Formats: sequence, C-alpha cells, structure tokens
Amino acid sequence: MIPLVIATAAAFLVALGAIALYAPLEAVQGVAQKIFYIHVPLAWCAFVAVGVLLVSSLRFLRRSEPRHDRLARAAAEVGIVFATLVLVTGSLWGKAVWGTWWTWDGRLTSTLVLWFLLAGYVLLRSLSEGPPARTARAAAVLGVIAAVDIPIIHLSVQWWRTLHPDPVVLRAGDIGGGLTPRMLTTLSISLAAFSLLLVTLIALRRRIAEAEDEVEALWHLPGRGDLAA
Amino acid sequence: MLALIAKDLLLEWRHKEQLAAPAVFALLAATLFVFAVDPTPAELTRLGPGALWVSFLFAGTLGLGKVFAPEERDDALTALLLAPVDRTALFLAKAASAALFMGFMEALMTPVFFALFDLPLLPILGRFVLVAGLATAGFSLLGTLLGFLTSRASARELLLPILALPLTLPLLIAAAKATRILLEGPAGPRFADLHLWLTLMLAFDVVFGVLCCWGFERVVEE
Amino acid sequence: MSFVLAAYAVLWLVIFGYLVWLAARVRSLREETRSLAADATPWPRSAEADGLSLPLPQEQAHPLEPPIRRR
Amino acid sequence: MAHAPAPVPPLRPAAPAPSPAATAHVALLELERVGKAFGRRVALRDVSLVLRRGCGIALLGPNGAGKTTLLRVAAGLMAPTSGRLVVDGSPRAAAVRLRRKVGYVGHQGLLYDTLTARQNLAFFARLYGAGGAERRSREMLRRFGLERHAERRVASFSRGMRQRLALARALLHAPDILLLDEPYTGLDAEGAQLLNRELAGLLENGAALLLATHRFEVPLALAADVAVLAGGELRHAGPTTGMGAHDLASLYDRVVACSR
Repeated sequence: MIPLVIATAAAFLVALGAIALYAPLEAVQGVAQKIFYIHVPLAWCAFVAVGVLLVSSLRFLRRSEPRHDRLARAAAEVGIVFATLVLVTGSLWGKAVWGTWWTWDGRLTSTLVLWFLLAGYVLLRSLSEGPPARTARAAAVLGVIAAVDIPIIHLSVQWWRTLHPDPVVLRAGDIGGGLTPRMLTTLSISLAAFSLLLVTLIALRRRIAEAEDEVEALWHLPGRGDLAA
Repeated sequence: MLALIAKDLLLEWRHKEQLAAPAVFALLAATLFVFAVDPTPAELTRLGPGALWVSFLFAGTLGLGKVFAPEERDDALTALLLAPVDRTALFLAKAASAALFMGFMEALMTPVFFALFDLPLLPILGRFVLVAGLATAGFSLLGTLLGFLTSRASARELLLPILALPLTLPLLIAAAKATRILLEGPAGPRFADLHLWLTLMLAFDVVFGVLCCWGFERVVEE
Repeated sequence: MSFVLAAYAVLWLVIFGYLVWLAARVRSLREETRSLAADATPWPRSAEADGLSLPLPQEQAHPLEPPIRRR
Repeated sequence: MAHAPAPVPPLRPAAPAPSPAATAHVALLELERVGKAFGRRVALRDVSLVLRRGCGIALLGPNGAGKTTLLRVAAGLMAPTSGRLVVDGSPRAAAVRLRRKVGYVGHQGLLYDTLTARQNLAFFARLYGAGGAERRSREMLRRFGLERHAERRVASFSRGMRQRLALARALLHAPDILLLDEPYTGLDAEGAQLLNRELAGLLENGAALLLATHRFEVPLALAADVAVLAGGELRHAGPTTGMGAHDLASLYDRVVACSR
C-alpha cells in the first residue's frame, strides 16, 4: 500500500510540474485551459471506476465471493468522488472560458447523471436493512443496470442536445481536438497520475470494506467465540 | 401468469382509493408547474409535454413502491417462489400489473392535462398512446425491479424515485420530445426525428426488459 | 487565472476531505469492535434454555463447560 | 477442531405404517452432505438425510440449530453452499423439479392478508395448475374446518386459523414431500387433531414428511423417525420404535449436550 501512495505522490509532482511549466499557453482560452489537464483525467477515472463497478458486480453475481462485493463498493464510492470533481472542475472551466457556471453540454450532463446513479447505488447499500448477502446481491444488480444504462443515457442526452430546435448558443467546444504534441504529453502524464490516484483510493477503500465486513460478522456471533474453525 | 396478474388486480381492487393517489399527485404536480412558470400559450406547447411526463413519472414511482407490498406483508413471496412458476413469469406479471396501474392513471390524466394546457389531444391521440405505451412499459419494467431491490430499505419511498428517475431519463427525454413533435404536427421542423425517439424508447424497453428479468432472478434466489 | 487556482484547490480539498472521512470511518470501526469484544458473554446451554416443553429431571442437566477459547 | 459428529446409523424404515405401504420405501428426496453458510456464519454443516415414501422424520433441535435453514434448503428455496439435493434419484435441476412436489409451511403464514381464505386457496390452486381450483380449495377448507370462514379476510384470522389455512395451502396440490416448520404452534386441540389426521392420511398414500418441532410427543404419535440437529450438524437420526417420551428426552439432551 505504501509504495502505491509514494508512486502516486511522485507522479502528481511530475504532472503538476508539467502542467505549470511544460504545457504551452493555449491561444484562445489562455491560462484557463490548464484546467483541461485535470478535468479530462478526472472524467476518465470516473468512467474507469464505473467499469470496475460493472465487472466486479457481474463477477459477484456469478460467484458470490465477498471480495468482488467489496471491490464494487469501493469503486462506487471512489467513483462519486471523481464524478463530483469532474462536475466542479467542469463548471469552473466553463466559468473561466464562457462566463457561465453550467453549460448543458452533452458530456458534462452525462457525468451529472452518472453522479446520480452512483449516489443511488451507495444510498441503496447504506439504507438496506435486510440480510447482508441480499443487500450485496441487490447492489450488484443495480451496479450492472446502472453501468449498462450509462451509454444509453449519454446517447439520449447527446440527441437531446443536438436535436435541440433552438440554435445552441454555447458550444462547449470539442475538448479533444487541436492539441499540440506538448499538450498531449502533459495530458498523458496527468492521466497516469490520476489513474494511480484512482487505484490507490480504491485499494484503500477496499481494505476498509474488509474491516467493515469483519465488524459486521462479529455482530452475528455475540457471546460465542466459535468462529468457524 | 394470468393467475398472478388476476391476483394483483384483485388485490388492488380491494383498496380502490389507493389507485387515485398517484393520479391526483400527477395532476397536482402539473398544476403547480403551470403556476410556477406561468407560460404563455406558445410556451405551453414547448413546456406542456415536459410537465406532463415529469408528473407522470413521479406519480409512477409512487405506484411502484406498492407493487411488492402485498408480498412483503406475510412473506407471501416465499409462497410464490415455492410454486412451480419460473421467476421471469413472476417478474413479468408484477411488471404488467404495475404497467396496468400506471396506464390507468395516464388514461385518466391525459385528457385533463391536455385540457388544462389547452393542447389538442384528439388529432395526435393514436401516436400519443404509442409513445405512452413505450414509456410506461420501460418505466414499469425497470421500476418493478427497483421496487423489489429497495423493498428491504428504510426510507423506501424516497430511495425508489432517486434510483428510478435517473435510470429512466432516456424515456423521459424521448417521451417529452416525441410528444412535442406530435403537438407541432407533421409540418413541424423535426417531424422526421419522431421515429428516432420511438426507436430509442423501444430499444430501452427491450434492453431493460431482458436485463430486469435476469436481475430479478439473481436477487430473488437465496 | 483565479479559476485555475480554484480548480486545483478544490481538487486537493475534495481528495483530502475524502481521506479524512475514510480515516474517521476506520476510527468508528475500531470503536465498534472494542465495544463488541467487551460484551461477549458465554451462551448458556441446557434443555430448558433450548425451550423444550418437557420438564427434564434436574440431575440430568449437565454442568456448564467453559466456552471454547478462541485461538 | 470441531467435535466429530456422532456416526449416523443407517435409517432403517420406520415401524410398518398402519397399512403396509404398497410402494417400497423409495427415496423421494435425498440431502447429500448439505452445507449452508451465510458469509462467515455456518448454518448447516455436512447434513445427509433421506426422505422416503411413506416415512416421516421429526426434526428436533435447539433454537438456532439450523432446522428452518434445513427445511428451506430441502424445499428448494435456498441453494446449499455445499453438498447437493437428489430428487427421484437425479440431482439435475433438483430445486426446479422439487417445486411441484413440495408442500412447505414456515413460521409465517405465506398468505395474502387482504384476500379472503377462499380467494387465497383458489389463487394458489390456479398457480399450481391442474384445474379444478375452486373445487380443490373448497375441499381443503372443509377438511381443515374452515368453511365457515371461507369469505372472511385472512387479516381477521386468529393465529390458529391462519396456521390451518397455511397447512391447507401447503396440501392443496397433494404434494409428495411435506416440509413443515413447527406446524403445531398456535394450533388448538381440534386443529392439532385435524393436522394429525391429514398427515397420517398423506403418509399412508406414500408422501414423505419432514417436520421440525419442539414437542417430543409428535414423532411418537406419527411413529416417525427422529433426527436431532444441533449447531448445524445432524447429531442423531434413527427410529423411535419402543421409545417413551423420557427416553427421547434423555437421548435429546445427551446428543445436544455433547455438541457444545
């Protein structure tokens, strides 16, 4: 665990250095464009977290081993953290470049809905009162359904955006295009740093999930010390 | 399967007054919306469908919470699991009865809405029923499963909408857009897009029809 | 420029905030384990305790063995 | 190291049923080394039991010994974590094939409160298929002395009447295998007597019975075998021929005592 934390810290130092010094000032947006280097990796991490949630939920439903359930739990929670950051940095960037806190741009709106799905997942887990095994299975099914729904939601939001009758005033601009090689390298460094952060947080949260399960198991054995030999 | 639906209808018939609650709620939501926005007639065509469908889906989630209520009370669900009926039939029967109730509420409320918003219902009735059918089917399928997933949660009435509404967002968008296109009539600028929205809804219903049956089976098995 | 700084500030704020929240979570788990260990009491075992309806003659009740020590 | 379970003597068929059962004592349902664990908590460990046609087994054991879990696994409601179920000799899709043949009564009534007794039975009869739902449900109501309450809602039923209706529901489709979880709780004298008559009748025409209970006189009344479950393990299984209530009680306490 410790080497992972050190690696993440180092990667971030390099990334911040690259963003501050190495990345060129973008012609149109000027310095505000620097938010791009954290906004995009954050969005990437949020979607990776959902991917982990989907895979671990499917695996748990096939063979109900607690470790898949714990990974799903960790991925969902960390996913919310990243999704929140995406929304915040997105709106800050929007304010800096277009002067509006929120543009109903297809990508940003999908992330907002993603945030709701993940929040719903975590709420279902924390509010469920039945036997833990049943809650875990219910959460796993919800995880799969939410993950499958994300592309459909993204598509419908895009159509909702592009098939809009009024001319769209604020084009959020295509984030991907127009990147000089230097920008690209900075972006990839930053992407690596954030991916490491994602892995560290998920690993950390999973360890805590293990502790949670231990304590939960203790509740079922009051008084008798005969944990299964 | 039919026996199951018949039973649900019988159960619902027992306390008919509960049927009216979602319908009244839908009407209330839309009326409040009009007061809040105070739209001009032109805006009504643009905002009316949105208000209609938001109210329908919110009212729909109220109805969903009760779908598994009879099974919860005396663990009658175990009796159903004991019967030689496969789980998908069980689930589809529940979803069908949920869809029937929602359809009943919509049939009741749509004329009222259109009158309230002073929008022409009759010319578009045929296609509107198609749109409503697709939306209700998808919403009931997903909603019934979510109703079951949250049946053991505290604050269930709150949790269900929080889960159901984001997940069924594509239906809301498609239904509202389709209704608006219908209202603007064949001459409307985006009449060609109508089939896009309808296919989106159909695809949603098929994908989540299969997925929810699979999901229900996974959760109901101990 | 201020927005860029604000963005980076929020980035670290949220991440460290989450780490602090996790630390609090670990502390509360530790408390729970301590309290659980404290009230672990041996479980009485005899026919009456098992709710059997027939009154068993007293002498047949077995003396309570000490609960099995957990390794 | 957990206490080694007492060697389980082979189950000799019970004392000959009132009229010698026409069919041999063929095994309807076998539980082979069935185990069930909920996360870390082990509810059942290595239980093997055979339900034979025309034979009854009374399941005794302290609370939390796993009786209810065993019954739910035998009914195909719960999948065992280890071991398997064999129905009519083949383990293939046991749980699904089991459903048509099993009558199960649990602690709860498994009924719809807001429906009347007749509607409940008619619904379940239709669910199990094989027509004549109305006729069979009326017949069951009569046999359990519930005709007078046919049109009353189950919600207004007393504990005993609800238990009778639950039993009627379980026997509606003349199941081959009967799994009853403390069926006598809440029954008055007449109810218990009706139940005994029904069980004796079913055993006679070849049904298998597994019945969890706390009362020693039940296995003796039904001339059934007795199986003692403690700490999730099958401590003892054998016939009760020639045993009195006290022998059974001391056997029970000796068996349960050594499971600590």
